[in-house]
Amino acid sequence: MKKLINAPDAVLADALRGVAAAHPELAVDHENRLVVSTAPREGRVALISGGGSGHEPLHSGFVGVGMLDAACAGEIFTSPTPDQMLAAAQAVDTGAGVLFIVKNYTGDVLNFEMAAELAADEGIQTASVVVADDVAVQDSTWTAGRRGVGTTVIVEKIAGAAAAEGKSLVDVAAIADKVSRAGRSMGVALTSCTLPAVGHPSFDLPDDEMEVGVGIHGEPGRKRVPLESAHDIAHDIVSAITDDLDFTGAPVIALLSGLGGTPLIELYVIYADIAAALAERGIEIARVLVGDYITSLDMAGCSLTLVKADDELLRLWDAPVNTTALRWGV
Amino acid sequence: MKKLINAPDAVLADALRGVAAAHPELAVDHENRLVVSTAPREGRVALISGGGSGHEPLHSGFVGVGMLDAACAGEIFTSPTPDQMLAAAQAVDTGAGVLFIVKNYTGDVLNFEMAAELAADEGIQTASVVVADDVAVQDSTWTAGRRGVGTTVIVEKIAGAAAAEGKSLVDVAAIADKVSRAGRSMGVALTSCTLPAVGHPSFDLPDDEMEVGVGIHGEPGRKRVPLESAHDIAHDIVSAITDDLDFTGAPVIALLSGLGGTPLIELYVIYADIAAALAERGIEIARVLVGDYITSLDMAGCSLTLVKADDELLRLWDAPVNTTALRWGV
Amino acid sequence: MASTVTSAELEAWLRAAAVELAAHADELTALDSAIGDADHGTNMARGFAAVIEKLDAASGGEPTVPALLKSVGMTLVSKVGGASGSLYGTLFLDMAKASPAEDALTLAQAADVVAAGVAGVVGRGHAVVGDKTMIDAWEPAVTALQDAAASGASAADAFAAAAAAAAQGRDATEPLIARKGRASYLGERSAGHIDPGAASTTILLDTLARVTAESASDGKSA
Amino acid sequence: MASTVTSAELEAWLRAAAVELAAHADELTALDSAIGDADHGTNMARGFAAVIEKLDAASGGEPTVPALLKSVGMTLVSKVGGASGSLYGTLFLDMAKASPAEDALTLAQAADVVAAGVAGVVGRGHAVVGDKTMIDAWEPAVTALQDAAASGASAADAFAAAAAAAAQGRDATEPLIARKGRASYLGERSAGHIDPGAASTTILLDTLARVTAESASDGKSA
Ligand SMILES: Nc1ncnc2c1ncn2[C@@H]1O[C@H](COP(=O)(O)OP(=O)(O)O)[C@@H](O)[C@H]1O
Ligand SMILES: Nc1ncnc2c1ncn2[C@@H]1O[C@H](COP(=O)(O)OP(=O)(O)O)[C@@H](O)[C@H]1O
Ligand SMILES: [Mg+2]
Ligand SMILES: [Mg+2]
Ligand SMILES: [Mg+2]
Ligand SMILES: [Mg+2]
Repeated sequence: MKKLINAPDAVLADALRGVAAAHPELAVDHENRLVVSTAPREGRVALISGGGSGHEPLHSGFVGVGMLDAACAGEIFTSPTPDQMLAAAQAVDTGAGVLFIVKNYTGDVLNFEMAAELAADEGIQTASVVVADDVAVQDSTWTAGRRGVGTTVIVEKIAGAAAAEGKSLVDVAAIADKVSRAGRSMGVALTSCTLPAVGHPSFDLPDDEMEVGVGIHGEPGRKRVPLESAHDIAHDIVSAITDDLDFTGAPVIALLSGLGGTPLIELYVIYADIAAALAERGIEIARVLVGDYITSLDMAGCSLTLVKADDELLRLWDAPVNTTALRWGV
Repeated sequence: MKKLINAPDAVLADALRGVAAAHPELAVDHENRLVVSTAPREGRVALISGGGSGHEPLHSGFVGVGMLDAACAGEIFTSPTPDQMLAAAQAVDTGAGVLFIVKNYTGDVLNFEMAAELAADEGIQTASVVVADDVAVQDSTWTAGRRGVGTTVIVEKIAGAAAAEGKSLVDVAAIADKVSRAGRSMGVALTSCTLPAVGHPSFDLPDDEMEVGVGIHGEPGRKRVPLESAHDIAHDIVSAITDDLDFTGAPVIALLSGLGGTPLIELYVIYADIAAALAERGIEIARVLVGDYITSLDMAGCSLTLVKADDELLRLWDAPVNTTALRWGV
Repeated sequence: MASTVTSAELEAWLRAAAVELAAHADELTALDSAIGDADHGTNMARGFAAVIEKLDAASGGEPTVPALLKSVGMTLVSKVGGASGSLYGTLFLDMAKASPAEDALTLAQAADVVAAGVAGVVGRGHAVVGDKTMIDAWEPAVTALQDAAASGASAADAFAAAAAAAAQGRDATEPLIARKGRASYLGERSAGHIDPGAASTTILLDTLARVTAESASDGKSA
Repeated sequence: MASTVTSAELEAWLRAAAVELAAHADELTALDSAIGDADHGTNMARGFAAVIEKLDAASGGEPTVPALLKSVGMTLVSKVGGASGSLYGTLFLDMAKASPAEDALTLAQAADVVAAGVAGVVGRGHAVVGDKTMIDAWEPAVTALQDAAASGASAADAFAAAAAAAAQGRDATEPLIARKGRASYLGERSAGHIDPGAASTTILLDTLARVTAESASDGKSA
């Protein structure tokens, strides 16, 4: 294992020290492992997300003006805990209530549930939106359902803009939920990730194979197949996503994220093929991000997210945002 | 080799298609392999940079308002050619002249030199600044001198702001040169990069070793040593840089760049140690970027750049910029 | 033949469990690699190390059983994270709630307390037997424990029976297709692997059986 | 015994060189991996493939020697990139400038033309013999070529002497510490490796010697 770290169990604490050193405009609570925005909130709804670490810039990179008020950092690939989430809620609640943005993993869901109970005990009003957008997983009410991946970024941005406009908790939650339901994602891994505490790759992937539909924690996907060209991968993931939801007839927000170990030049190579595959299907990409937004430690590969938008969602998407990983209009 | 590509010799053309698809606000000249800003230039000095590909977002990610007017993309790790540079100059010159921002590699220097001759033939006034900031390389007038690395990003930003203010070619070149002389960099590789056309790593690095002072093309560095902790690496590279130039007594702009295969969480881990090492030496970090800015394909590792600034340079640094990889104030 | 469980025994159990979980951390993580995210061993080891720290830091006399269980539950909730943190945390917190404020429980009380804890886990995680989760180990363990208590067995024998039932439940998860937790994302590819949470459950109950057996033989020999 | 070089021979040389460079691309890139950036083989192969395309596309009769050399130089400048693109480009462009507008050169003229091209490379890259660059192969080759021309050798023999001198110069780069180009960044670690540009230079001259020898023997047998 080759990583820029000091010790496997120090990675999270050290990374938070680095975030604090690099971004004086963020308040880092090292005890509770929170990254909190210092921008004024003035009586509006506050947004909190969080999850296991190892997916940076998600979530701490999205804390700031027009997006999250706080991010709770769990251990690597491990949901944060209810007391962290409560501390975050206490730090950012203005009385207008708190929206929890939760990726659909049992750990995250259960811990945010417990946090909501604790917050209620403290008189803090909460609502939650659960993102479950990974089409690689069969959807079913009998299981844990789909994993939450890239749509989370778009929920955080748009809900952040809605909160900044002074909308109520119910309304912000409704918009978040609308985005969440309108999003679909699919990822492909060329290599496994390696957890610092484990020291070797989480799964073996032969030199000539790839994992289609991989999870951001290295969860196996739909199938393992021989390594394909960018063109064929693009068509595979676009098909998987568009087979699941019809993206024609509305402006679409697209997010192509690297998984941590794939350089930008490769993302652009495959984005060219993705754009062509979408155009072939008559899908209109209104906004697009290409880069590392939701990663899986050092995994090589990418994930594509599409969100079916409308004028209102595009307006909120375009609203000013100032975070370390997403910034415009300010 | 596991990459999201279609064919080794199609990488650059495909990536440019992806840039064009993702960023309609940029004009991509596929024939000449140029990425050109569509923002108005209104009689001001234009900035052109370029170099071998594989270092993304450098340079195409820095084309836009307040930074470069055009970037010339060479083949992977191969300088672009004079005719590309001439085409870029013809595309962006307003009559106020063109500044070439050149990284100090023989190929880049010679090709930009030929381009300047061609431009002169066409009546386009040019000036050049050569960035040679890599302290891993012994400086000497008897050799090709130092490699140009991270300071280039800072030169492009600050010179871009100076050009946006309407300064003359002589003045913009002087500011670029001042930044260039005030910058020092050093990188560390944990793994080699793999060129698509080669298909295997450029150098062998045993599982327990790292290359200190590596070049962004995989050029060997100062020494190969056993893998160190982030803390020790931070102290090594900070020492190498600050032994070369005294950074105390002035505000410093710092850039910590991943090399392409290292995830953000690791960059924050080592940035914590870098910040501490700089503080120990009484160096005041006024501005800092942490992320992938100048990469080396899929190499794991990082490079640190420090630029000794002053109020004027900080003011230009803070001026609005709107490119795909660097954006603020707009 | 002791058919009570004291808080001292429970504390001895927790200390022994922390050692066992640390020793088996790689094994649990390997199970979680196959059908999850490779952190269950690290999570459990970290959580129980924090429990021991808390026990070491506690001053004053032996706590009551519910005070001890609550402190463990709170620690697990705040230190483990992930699914297992909230579920094991809930287990201990709900055991605490069901426990009389005494220094010892009768075996019958202990059986009810464990049953209440497991009911809490089901209430939170909504898993049923066959979903390939820790519940596949806990449910048969509770039944075995209650049966043993009803038949007047010793605590050591009762926990041994519970541990054996848990081990069977754990092994029975192997062929199953997961319907809850992270493994459910795999669909059919989850079959052929033992559930990590069922494995850690079995470690906890094995250790409890061993500790109560040792304490019983200590009592005899004393 | 031909002591002229025709543009047809030069074209045959360029075509053969493209084949040789493609065949040796991996070898050149391996040399460049050791002390550079692992692209010299790819660069040269790409550049000469473009030269051939240009030759194939050219309509009309045989060009004059300078027209051919200029077209090659322009193609290399615009297709190779890197240090070698501008340097090999300059070589051919400056050879073109020094060449009389004829269909053939005498050997003495050819030697002067090559010397002018190499002077251009030196003017651009400022390398001297011993800097561990292509100049270490070109300079002795020019000397050998001029000596052979002065002594009245055949073109084939003269180019064979030049190629042999280049090969010697190439081999002599091995122990050197590079002072120019990318290899100079390595300082002492550049010693122990052959310079890739000196190797590609030798391939070019070897091929020229072979092609002129074949053309001479064709001429004899014809
Ligand atoms: N809904 C659930 N009900 C009961 N147990 C569950 C549930 N979901 C997951 N588990 C248990 O949690 C274990 C995984 O724990 P762990 O790996 O620590 O957390 P995570 O899955 O968040 O990484 C699984 O092996 C399973 O036994
Ligand atoms: N200043 C120079 N003068 C002469 N030849 C040089 C000079 N710098 C580099 N070279 C030659 O160029 C070769 C490298 O070419 P290539 O690998 O294609 O370009 P790059 O170094 O830009 O990657 C070296 O092996 C050397 O022979
Ligand atoms: Mg986990
Ligand atoms: Mg090169
Ligand atoms: Mg797990
Ligand atoms: Mg090279």
